Amino acid sequence: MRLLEWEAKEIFRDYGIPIPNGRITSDPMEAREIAEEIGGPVVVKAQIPVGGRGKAGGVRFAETAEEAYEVAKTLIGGEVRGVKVERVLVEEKMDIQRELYLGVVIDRGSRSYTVLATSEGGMEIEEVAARTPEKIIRMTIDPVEGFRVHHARWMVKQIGLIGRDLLRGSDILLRLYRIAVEMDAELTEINPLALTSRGLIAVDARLNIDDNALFRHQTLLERFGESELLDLTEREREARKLGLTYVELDGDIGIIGNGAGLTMATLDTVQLYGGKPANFLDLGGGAPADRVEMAVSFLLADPRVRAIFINILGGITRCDEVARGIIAAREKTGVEKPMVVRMIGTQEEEGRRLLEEAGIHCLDSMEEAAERVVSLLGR
Amino acid sequence: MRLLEWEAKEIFRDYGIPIPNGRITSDPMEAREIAEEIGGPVVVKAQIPVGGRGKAGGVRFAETAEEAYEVAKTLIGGEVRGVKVERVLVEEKMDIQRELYLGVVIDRGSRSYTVLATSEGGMEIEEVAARTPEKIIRMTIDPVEGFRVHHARWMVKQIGLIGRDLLRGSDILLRLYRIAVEMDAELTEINPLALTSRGLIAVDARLNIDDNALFRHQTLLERFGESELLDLTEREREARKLGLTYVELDGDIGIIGNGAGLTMATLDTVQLYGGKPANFLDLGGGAPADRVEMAVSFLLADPRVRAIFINILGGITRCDEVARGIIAAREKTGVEKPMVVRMIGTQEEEGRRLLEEAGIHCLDSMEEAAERVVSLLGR
Amino acid sequence: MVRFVDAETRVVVQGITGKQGRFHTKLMLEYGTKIVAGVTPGKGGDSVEGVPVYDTVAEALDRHRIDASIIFVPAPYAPDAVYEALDAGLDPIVVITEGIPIRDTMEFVARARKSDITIIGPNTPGVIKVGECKLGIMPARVFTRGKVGIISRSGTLTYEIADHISRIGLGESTCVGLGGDPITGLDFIDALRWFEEDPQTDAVVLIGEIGGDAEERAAEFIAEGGFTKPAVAYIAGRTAIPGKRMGHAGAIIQGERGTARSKIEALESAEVPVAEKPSDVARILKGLLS
Amino acid sequence: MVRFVDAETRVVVQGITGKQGRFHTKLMLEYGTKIVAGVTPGKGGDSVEGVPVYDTVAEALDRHRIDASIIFVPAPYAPDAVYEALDAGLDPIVVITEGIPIRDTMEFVARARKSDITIIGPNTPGVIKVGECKLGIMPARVFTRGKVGIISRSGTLTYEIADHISRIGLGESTCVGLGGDPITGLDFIDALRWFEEDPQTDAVVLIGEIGGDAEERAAEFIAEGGFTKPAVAYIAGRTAIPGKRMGHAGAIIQGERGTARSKIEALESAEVPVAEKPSDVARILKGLLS
Repeated sequence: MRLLEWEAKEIFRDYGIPIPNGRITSDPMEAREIAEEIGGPVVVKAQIPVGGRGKAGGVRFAETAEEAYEVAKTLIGGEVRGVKVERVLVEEKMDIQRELYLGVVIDRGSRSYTVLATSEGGMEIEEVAARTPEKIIRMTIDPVEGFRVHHARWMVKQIGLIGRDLLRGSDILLRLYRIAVEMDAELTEINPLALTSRGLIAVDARLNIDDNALFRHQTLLERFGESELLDLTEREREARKLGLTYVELDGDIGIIGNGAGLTMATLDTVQLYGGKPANFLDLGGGAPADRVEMAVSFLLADPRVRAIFINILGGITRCDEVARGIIAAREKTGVEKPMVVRMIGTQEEEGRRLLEEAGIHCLDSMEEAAERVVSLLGR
Repeated sequence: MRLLEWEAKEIFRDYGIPIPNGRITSDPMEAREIAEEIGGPVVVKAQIPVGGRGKAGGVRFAETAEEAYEVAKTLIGGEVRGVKVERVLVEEKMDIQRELYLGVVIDRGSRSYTVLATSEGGMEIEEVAARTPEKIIRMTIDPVEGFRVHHARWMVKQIGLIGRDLLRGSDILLRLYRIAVEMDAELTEINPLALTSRGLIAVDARLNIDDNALFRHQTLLERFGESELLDLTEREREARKLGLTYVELDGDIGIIGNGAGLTMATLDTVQLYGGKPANFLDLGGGAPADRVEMAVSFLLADPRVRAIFINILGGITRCDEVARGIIAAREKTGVEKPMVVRMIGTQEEEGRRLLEEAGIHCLDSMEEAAERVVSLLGR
Repeated sequence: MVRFVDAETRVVVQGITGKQGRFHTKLMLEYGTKIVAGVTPGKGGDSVEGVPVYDTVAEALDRHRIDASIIFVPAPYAPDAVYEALDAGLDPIVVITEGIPIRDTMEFVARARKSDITIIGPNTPGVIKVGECKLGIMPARVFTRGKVGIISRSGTLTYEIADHISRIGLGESTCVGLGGDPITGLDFIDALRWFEEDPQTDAVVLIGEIGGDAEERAAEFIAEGGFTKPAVAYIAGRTAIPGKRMGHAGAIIQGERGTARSKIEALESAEVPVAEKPSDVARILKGLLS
Repeated sequence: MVRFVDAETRVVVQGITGKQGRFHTKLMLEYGTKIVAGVTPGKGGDSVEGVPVYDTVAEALDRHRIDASIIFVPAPYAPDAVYEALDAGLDPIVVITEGIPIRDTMEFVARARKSDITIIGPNTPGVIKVGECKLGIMPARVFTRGKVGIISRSGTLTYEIADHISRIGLGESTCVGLGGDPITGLDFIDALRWFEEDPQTDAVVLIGEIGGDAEERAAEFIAEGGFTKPAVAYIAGRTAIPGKRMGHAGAIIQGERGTARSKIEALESAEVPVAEKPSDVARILKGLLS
């Protein structure tokens, strides 16, 4: 779950990390009011779940409340980087003396949290890593030992904070780590952390939560659940409601597989033969007939999909259940689209028999099937 | 900070440990109302900070609401084990099938929490330890590794819980451990944990909080701060307000020392020579004159105190400051009581000079001084 | 050092009374796996497929000699089960469960490493020593005894490729699923080290997918001479788009990291041939081994 | 193994810029203790009594060889300071701070034990090797160089008894305060083991007080032959009443546990004479050593 800037900032504030004064709104009039309350230059920031907002014009400054209104009016309802802007965050403009970066990420290699800090704030950390890797201070955290205040102090000292700022900076970094752990974050970032006349302030915030951990963050879902859907397409939102593991792609061949790896390999193979997959749809393990039916019906209803390729390797998944699901989908939707089924494994014979009876031919080899579905569309 | 039963139970309930239905009251009429709400036999329990309540008549059963009123009326305002009863807890009477014990204590030897469980609930754990030590299941917890649910399951299995009760019991034990850790408890106890038709219920609860940790449990002090004073004498409460480390004893020689060990040794030595200390009063390290003055004045004002013995070994504590404090106390209170001062160490000469000028003779040896103060009272 | 399984491995099934636990206990027993005990708290005294069920691993250990554990416990409780197995010193511990929070996995994996215990998974199909011991949920049918080891981040894709390897007459020695999560106990390098020493393995197949840099690190390990037997790779997700999770929690391209291209390039520069299609893997292997 | 101090021990003072830190840094320097650095976060670059101050122990270690630490940091932050010293491998770590929550102490003591680092305290006057190194807040004046070791749960009572031992002409070798808290890093047994091996110590004084069973355990250790040199004890709190905390957090009789009587009986049955009055200790020692 990727939180929006304002959502992440609310959590940062709950954890005592200083953030700029400001508020979220979907109404340009309210944007003016917020700017008036702030009473000085403000920044109006589009709340969208994609990076690179600034360069794409999603972050604008306004000297007056009237200007804030105008900017908000332009942004709200418009598009930034292809995403519709529903809300903007109106915040006081900070007098930034220096821009730093603090982050906590999950490092797959060391299987642990890694805390990052650099004096080069304001740009993407990947960019810093590419340009001036020596300026990134990095600490791998033993999950059993944890991250302690003296580690934080050592790190922020390295990025140039001294005196009171050293104490404040290490305090912020420690809180950031606590957020990462307690909120099950995959990514927790302050970029930039601005050194201002008012001290250190988190000017931008990122917080991505591990979806597998959402069961212990129910209040998070209640507070911010809706924005989680912002970076999904219409069709992906629908699929999510149905509980399908679905990713929309831009081709015309509907793909269903069982298992993430096999389904990805199916997409790859179709493409290798010159086809264009319309989607990724993984049935998972042991899907019963009704789930298969739901998945097939979902693709049958997609007007972009001109043919369907179903690739099943039956282990826990039973081929007869898959066959029943396919047949039911065709019958109930009444939609006829060319369909290629490759199906081997558990209950293979029964499954094949059912499909043959319904006039659907079954193949053994996934490569052969991929070739077939591509040729059906005349490529 | 030793919480009362009802206070401990509130915390237990916050942590999801099942407790009987009931409420606290200082009004017999309300006790009747609570009993009516409960609508069945109740138990009325005096809320006092001392053990052995039951045998002393502080826990009474009532079949009807009227009876509950009568019992509450007897208890409230009365005394149990020498302590005035201000409030009672009125609770539903449970149908107890078995009484178990669960506890988390601090074990000084292993320097860690020790979790205890026994099937012999309802009596003091020390009694069980004396009678049937083999029935106590004990687990020392590595503070770094923690206490996990499978440890809890193993323990409650040993005390005879199976099936659903095993799951519930281990869940309760795990929560009890969490209370111990998160609340900085010195002692956390459910005794008895009753097996009833409604499952496992914490019928009595004990929770003592480490005073040194109270700085991180401010809400606890706000919720329950007043009852903390219940087991102090009037004089001890007054001393606490003044910030003095004072324990009231039943003799007539007022004692002031610096350092806990030296002050205790002073009491012991006075007693060895046949004297009876009226108190323990430790100035701590480096007490300035005004603190000494406050301590001396406090004893001068105590009518039980017939003589004062001040025993100072100056390290961080300066003898001249002590002397100034003593003199100021005598002058300002205008109270004259026989006073023996033993004082050596930092700034000893100046301190002695000041005292001699004020007509107070100073001794070198604490034993000699102890003998002197006892003989002053004609023993 | 990594530990896998063989005909002597004695196993406890944690979460044996659940639907999955029951089903796979039956299949594993049919395969010949020595399942000597099951654990489900609160169900002590029951039995599943003739296997006695205990409330705790400690009690099971009082009655049986046990080496390894396989865990079918739902995600919120699975970490507790892992700690119980760790405390009992069981090795390896196979965590089938999908959906465990990453933080929990990081923590129990760290503890396991301190105790030098192998955790396979989470979100893994398990490990099989073909013809001797199946500690997992993979369909037995696709495997035949042979000389090829498989290390994979994907379940069904493993079966797909193993099926080809079996059909072509090579067969498999040991096959292990690393698991589809971003953090797993075992990684390619750990497994490669084991296969390097395994006398029954002549060549290894690495089945990777998008997300993370486990394949790149494996390639580096091979390039540095850490693994010297013939190796062939397949990487799924060439067509995946950045930022989208492709089924597995771990299968996501973040920014420019974790792409199939990066993995393929790394492997090829380590002189590991990368198959274009799953069926090519067996063919390439055949060429390498003949 | 326990580690104490001597003329070679190089020390960092954590919390050096506070009132107590400054004051005792001066006194320790006067005694001859080799204080090479101080640490106060946010005050890097300052100096105290000519000792350079750093923001972190790590920075101090970059510039100086440091063996041991003494901590004057207020209770809420003291555990952090201990972890910093532990991470730096400093040994011993003397924790002067009073009022640290027991849970924090249990945790850092457990970590120290895993790293085999000696923690003296908390709530201790520290440790002194007479004439060589004073790592603590004890008044130097009462100590003269000699052959008696002191292990004590009480500060001022130690000075009282040391003063007698000095006056009577025996003098002290090393004196260590265990600390007045219920849980301390060092206990009597740890210290007895060290004194048993210390060639400069001919006899040991144990100064105990009510609360806990550290004295009983020490008595058992002595009875079992763990300590073979002459020993004399003094126990404060014969007149204390149950349930009341006598000054120290650790000085409390709980139920029937932790009484002076129990400790005295245990020591006497281990053939350790227990003095009735502080001044008797030196006299009994004199008898034992002549």
